[in-house]
Amino acid sequence: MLLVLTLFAFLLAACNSESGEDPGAEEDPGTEEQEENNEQEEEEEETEQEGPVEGGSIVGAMDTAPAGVFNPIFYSEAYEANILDFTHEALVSQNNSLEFIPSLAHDWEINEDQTEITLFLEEGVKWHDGEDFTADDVVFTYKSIASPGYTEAGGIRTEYVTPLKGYEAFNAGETEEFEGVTAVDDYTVKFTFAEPNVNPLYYVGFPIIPEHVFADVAIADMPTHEATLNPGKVIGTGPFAFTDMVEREQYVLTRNEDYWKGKPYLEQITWKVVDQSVITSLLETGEIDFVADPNGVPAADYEMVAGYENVEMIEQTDFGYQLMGFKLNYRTKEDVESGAINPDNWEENPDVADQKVRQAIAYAIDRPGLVEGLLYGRGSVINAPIAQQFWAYTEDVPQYEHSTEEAEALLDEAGYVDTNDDGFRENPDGEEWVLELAYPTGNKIRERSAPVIQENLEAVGIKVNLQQPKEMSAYINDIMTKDTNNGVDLYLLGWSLGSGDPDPSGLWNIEAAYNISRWNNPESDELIFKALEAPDAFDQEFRKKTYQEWQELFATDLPAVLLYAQNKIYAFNKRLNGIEPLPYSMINDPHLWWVDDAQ
Amino acid sequence: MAAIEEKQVIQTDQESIVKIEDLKKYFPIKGGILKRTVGHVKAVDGVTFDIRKGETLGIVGESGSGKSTLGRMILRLLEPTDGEILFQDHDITHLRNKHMRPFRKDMQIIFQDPFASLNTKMSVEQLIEEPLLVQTKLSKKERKEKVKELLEKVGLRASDRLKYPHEFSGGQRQRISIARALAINPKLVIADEAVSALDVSIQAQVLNLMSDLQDEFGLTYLFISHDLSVVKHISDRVGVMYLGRLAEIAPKKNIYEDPLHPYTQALLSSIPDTDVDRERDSVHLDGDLPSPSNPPSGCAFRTRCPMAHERCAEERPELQEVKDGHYVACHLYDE
Amino acid sequence: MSNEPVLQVKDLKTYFYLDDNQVARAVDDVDLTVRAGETVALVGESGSGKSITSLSIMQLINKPGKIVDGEISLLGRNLLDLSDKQMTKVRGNDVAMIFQEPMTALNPVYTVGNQIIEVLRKHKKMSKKQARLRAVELLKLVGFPRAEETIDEYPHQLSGGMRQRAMIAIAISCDPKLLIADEPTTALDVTIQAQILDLMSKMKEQLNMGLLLITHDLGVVAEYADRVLVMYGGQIVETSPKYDLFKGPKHPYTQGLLESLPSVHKELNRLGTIRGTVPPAHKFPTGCRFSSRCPHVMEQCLEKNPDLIDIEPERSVRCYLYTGDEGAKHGGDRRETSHSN
Amino acid sequence: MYKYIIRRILVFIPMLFALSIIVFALAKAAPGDPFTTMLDPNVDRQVYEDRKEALGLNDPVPVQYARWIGKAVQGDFGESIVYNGRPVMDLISARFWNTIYLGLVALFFTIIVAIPIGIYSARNPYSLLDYAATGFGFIGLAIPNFFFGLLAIYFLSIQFGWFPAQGTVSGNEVSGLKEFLDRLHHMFLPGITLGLASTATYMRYMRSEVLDVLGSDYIRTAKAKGMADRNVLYKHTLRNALIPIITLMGFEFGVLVGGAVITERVFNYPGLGTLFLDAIINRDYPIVMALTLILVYSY
Repeated sequence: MLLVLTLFAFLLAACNSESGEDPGAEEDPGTEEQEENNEQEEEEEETEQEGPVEGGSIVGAMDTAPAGVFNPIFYSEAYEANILDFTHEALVSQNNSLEFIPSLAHDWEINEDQTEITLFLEEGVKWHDGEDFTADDVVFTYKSIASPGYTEAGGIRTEYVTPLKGYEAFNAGETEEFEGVTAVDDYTVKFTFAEPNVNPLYYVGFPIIPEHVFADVAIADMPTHEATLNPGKVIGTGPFAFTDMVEREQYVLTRNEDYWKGKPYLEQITWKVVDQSVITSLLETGEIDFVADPNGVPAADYEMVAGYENVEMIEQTDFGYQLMGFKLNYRTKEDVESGAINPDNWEENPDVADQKVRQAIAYAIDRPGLVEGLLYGRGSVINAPIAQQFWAYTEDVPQYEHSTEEAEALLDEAGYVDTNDDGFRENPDGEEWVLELAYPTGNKIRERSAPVIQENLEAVGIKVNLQQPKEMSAYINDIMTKDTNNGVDLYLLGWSLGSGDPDPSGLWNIEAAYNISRWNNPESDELIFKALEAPDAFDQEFRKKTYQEWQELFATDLPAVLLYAQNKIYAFNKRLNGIEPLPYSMINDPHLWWVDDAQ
Repeated sequence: MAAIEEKQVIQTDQESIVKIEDLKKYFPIKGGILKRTVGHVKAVDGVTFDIRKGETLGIVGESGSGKSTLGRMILRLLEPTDGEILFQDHDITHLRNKHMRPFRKDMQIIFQDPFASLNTKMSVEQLIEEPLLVQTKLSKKERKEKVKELLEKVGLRASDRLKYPHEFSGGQRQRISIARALAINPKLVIADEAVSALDVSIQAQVLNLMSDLQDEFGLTYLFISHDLSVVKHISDRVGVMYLGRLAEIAPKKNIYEDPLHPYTQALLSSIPDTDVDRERDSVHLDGDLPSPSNPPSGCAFRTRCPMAHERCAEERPELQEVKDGHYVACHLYDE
Repeated sequence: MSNEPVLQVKDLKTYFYLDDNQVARAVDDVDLTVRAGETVALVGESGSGKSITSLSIMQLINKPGKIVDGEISLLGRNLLDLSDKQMTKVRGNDVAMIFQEPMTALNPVYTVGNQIIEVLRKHKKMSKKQARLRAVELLKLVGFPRAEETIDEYPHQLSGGMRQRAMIAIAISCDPKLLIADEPTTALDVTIQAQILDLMSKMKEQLNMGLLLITHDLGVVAEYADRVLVMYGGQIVETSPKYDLFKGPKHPYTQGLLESLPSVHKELNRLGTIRGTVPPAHKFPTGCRFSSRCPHVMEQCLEKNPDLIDIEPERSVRCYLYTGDEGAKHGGDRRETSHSN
Repeated sequence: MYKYIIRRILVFIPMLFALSIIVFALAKAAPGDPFTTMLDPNVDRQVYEDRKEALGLNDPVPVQYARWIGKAVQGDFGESIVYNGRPVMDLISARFWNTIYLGLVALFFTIIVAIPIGIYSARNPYSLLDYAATGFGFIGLAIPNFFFGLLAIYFLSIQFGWFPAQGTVSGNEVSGLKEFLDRLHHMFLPGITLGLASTATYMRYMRSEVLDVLGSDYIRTAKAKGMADRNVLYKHTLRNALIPIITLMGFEFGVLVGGAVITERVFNYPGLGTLFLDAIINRDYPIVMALTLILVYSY
């Protein structure tokens, strides 16, 4: 298998060099300058064109077909989001600084104790089928998510409604009215929270679905309803409507002539599903105009794609990171069976229990090396588990710059020394000390990082056993669901983070299911909850300070070593203009996209 | 001539080594949707005879007469459908493998195709040693000695033992088969068309070898062949089979000089002979062998028999002793 | 009955060029003559070259075999001068052949009739209807009682003997002048063998064909042949009218062969044998090819292969035992004499 | 023939039944469930637990099997978990014909390439072209499907632009004959990719079958009858040589459909293969079960 992969890589390399050389080969040695002139002329021509032109169509590529649920309240994956981002809108959206900005709501008011937010909706907004968009649609959307049977039908977005007032009663079916969301009038809607909320705008930012389409559809039938599945039937307010598809192959979006922000320039945007290995070639031939989320252009292909004359690239930091976690504690078998997450019952894992050991490991791993070697430099080393784009992120934490000396010193200090001269350190009791590193298959870069980490750690005398990589499902089962004392000390995993709020509680509070390290540090919980507590937390500066404290605690106690944050690499054909990517998506105001060669 | 008669006299005094009683083997024919048995090929259909110690009993018959099936049943390579097999007065008809083992040692078989019946991956030494390993407690050295001795006995060189079957000619391979069969001093050797695939000059060598070995080791042969000349040459008594039944069994002399069954007569007249002075029988049998799955009623031979009469269709003739030691199954000799 | 030669083979050499540059001289200097209405038996053990001889006459030798020299005259025409296309007009028409294995010699996917009709249409240019009628006639002639039905049956529906009858029907369908039968009954039971040989004899008489009967069975030879050619090691070692051969075989090989044969009508205590085995065709001894097995081997036998010399009218033998005065005498007045039977 | 078919079916039912138990047990034995890999820190883990409970995934395996088989015998293979409750049969039937068509194209390609070359090789053994065909055969068997697929895409699609690289159809705009030709055009590359290995195999089969038949007694008979070479080849040889080949091809179709997984992936061809692969990765048991049974049946 390795051989085959190598061959494969070789082929790609061969193809690259060939396609790279082709134009060069035709070139006369003396014409380079001339070409530059030509380019300049072209650029001049471009600048001569006065602003955007209407018309034309473009093709985008994604490497996996969407599952096909084109309904914001039921979709679950990034591929479906690629369609929905064009077709549906929320009351608010975010700008480049991740601040909330008006969208379907042009203004809002928040009360003093942040329990109520009243939003004033745009008037004259029409659904794709011509009906008016009103506050009732907003209420309907949130009621649907809160309604009994929503999760049973496969919905997972309850986080948007659980903090709202009256959710429990409504969800239990005790009342027809949902206190949490009410229409004040046709164009005013009020959200009421059960408790003061530090970030209410986040909760009102859910895409809205049309009441008139789904009013008579039982929530259980919604996921398989034609208005969820079929082109022409999926109705939103967005600049483009989903009009046609060849399932699993192509998905056609046609412009919404009556779009409330103005008629989009492009007539049509077609998403094609194209195998990852072919995408870059098709970019070069111009068959594909852009590649965006979720995978973009692989880092390994960056240089090659950058060499395409017709392609422009955007590189920006991803909302996420890869980590190597320490299994600090294990659950008991009983707890695993009952599904309980009870820190009082946890068993400590002595192999990584010593903070100094964890710090030594952080020093030992050559993270810049990983970024260079595996990401071709298309990424960065981060030290705290909050996305760098957030106001809450800080660099002011222990950095653990790669240093075998520091690592060795810390290990010596902790009593982990090589007592039997086998080249590996024994634990303070003089027993053999082997760290078991588990990792999943799937993400090739992550797979390749495992042996590098092993090498880094063995360089400072830590014996690491690389476990056989498992397929994701089995792996997650091992480290998260059945995380008893099953011989895993270190694990590799990556997280993508939302752009709405920096709150890390879902991943790192003690009782969070996703706290896979089973990090049991009460100080951490204290800080995490302090940052969410009203009314102090209404002040972003207060939250920022608290999160910075927490990040420092995290980086010191180290439940996980953050390995790297990979860059997102988008690419698009130069004929496409008006691309203004957001930190979390390339799809921003697509009604303003236009092409040079429109008729 | 005289010598042969002498031998016959000796035999009549001798006890049987094998007795088979009304032995039957039916092979089911599967058919229809559920692969149910829709009929039977009566390969062997009630055969009774004995083989006497030290004699060679020849069994002749055309293809489909059941002669090979018979041989294999005696060795219990095939499970009899009905009847009884006594080997040295022990009923071995239904013995399970474990209990069969001591008897296996006493019976060996030589097949027609010496190439197909020898494992090509084994050297001659391994081939001959194998039965010694299974059936005797000889030491390794003793076994090697025995192999050399056997090879020389069957007319091969002791140095041949390290070669593989494909390095030998057909006749030599048949010699290897014989050596292998003799390795554990069997009492009974069943030769199933053992010389049929060989050229005449080689066939003669092997036949002579078999006679010599019989004298030397006091072997009993059941010699199954379609070739009447060969059977005549080597046998003391001869049984003639037709469609799974024994038509006639008698001392060789009787069979060849005074055949009683019309089938035996026809068979003998069909054989081309090298005696160019002898007068030709111009009477040859008509027609084909009927299918063993649907044999004619009564006497199986009646459809081709020039002497057939009404009774032959109605009643199956039983084997009866017509002269001393001469048995025939034909209504012509009733009463 | 005409006595003119139908087939005359002279100095036929068919060699096989093996992978390792060895040459197997499978047929080497074979002369033979078959006259109309005559049955000539070609006898020999496996590896003697008798089948290669017959296939050479048909020019059905496949690579790596090749006819390297000689002359094959059929009705005065040298077949070796014919083109491939001309040869297809001879095969099945002027000369027909029957093979050993009736089980496999017929194409399993076509009916018996189809396989006869095919020949008639090719050589006799008959219409389908004519050919079918003729095929039924032929099947009746070779002894199919239900010929009208048999014609539409497939080979697997017939017994071995019946298939060989069908093969005979195919062979005689175009009234060939020469019929070559290569071990036609070896695979058959004795009672069936007699039927088939009788049938072939009858057909030979009726059609006044020459019959070249290739067999290893001396009994068959004794009963059905007129003249006998004994082959050993790719060469003819003895030729003789049948009676003389069985009464007084000359060549030590023929003698050995006859002695090693068990007989139904004779009582032998012990069979005569020929020591050793037939050497493979690329390893024939220098000198006489039988020298490695011959009980009378002499010094000169090892040096040079003896020629086939006439010792009596109609009899010749390839052996130094007969090159003395007697041999010289007879050898001197050798000529092609007509044979009457 | 119909007897044979009925018998096959009768034998098949208990086999299928036994197989369904094995497949079900295996599917359940694999660690994880459809929700294991759904890791969204914004979604309470309890939501997934509730869904599992609702879908009955926490019931004892025999209970789950009984429920599944009870519906399956009525032709209801349940609903996909990952595709949010869409009926499995809908998902399968949408892709079923794509895979069948692809298999047919591959088979057609196999036939038109393998048989003539096989015949040529057999008639001219050890000729230059025979050696070339042997070489091609080895390469065809040795090259992994996805690798050949990528080569084909790179050269025939991207470099020369002769064939589309991905998908089954250009779009929904065309119809009728145009659509048919468009689909054929799209199926060309995946078809030859899928057919490559079997083409190589069948070339060798065909060669040895023809050689066998050419060496058989009845061919000698035909030649002895004076049949011309062409007649011997076309009438007497091919019919016999093709019988085993055609029998094998019947099975090959099942193999092709089964082998379509990788090819479909590379060409992003929406057939059963891609569906199967995705379903396995996502632990979408209802799809895995239904597809396994269908694939087994097609063998």
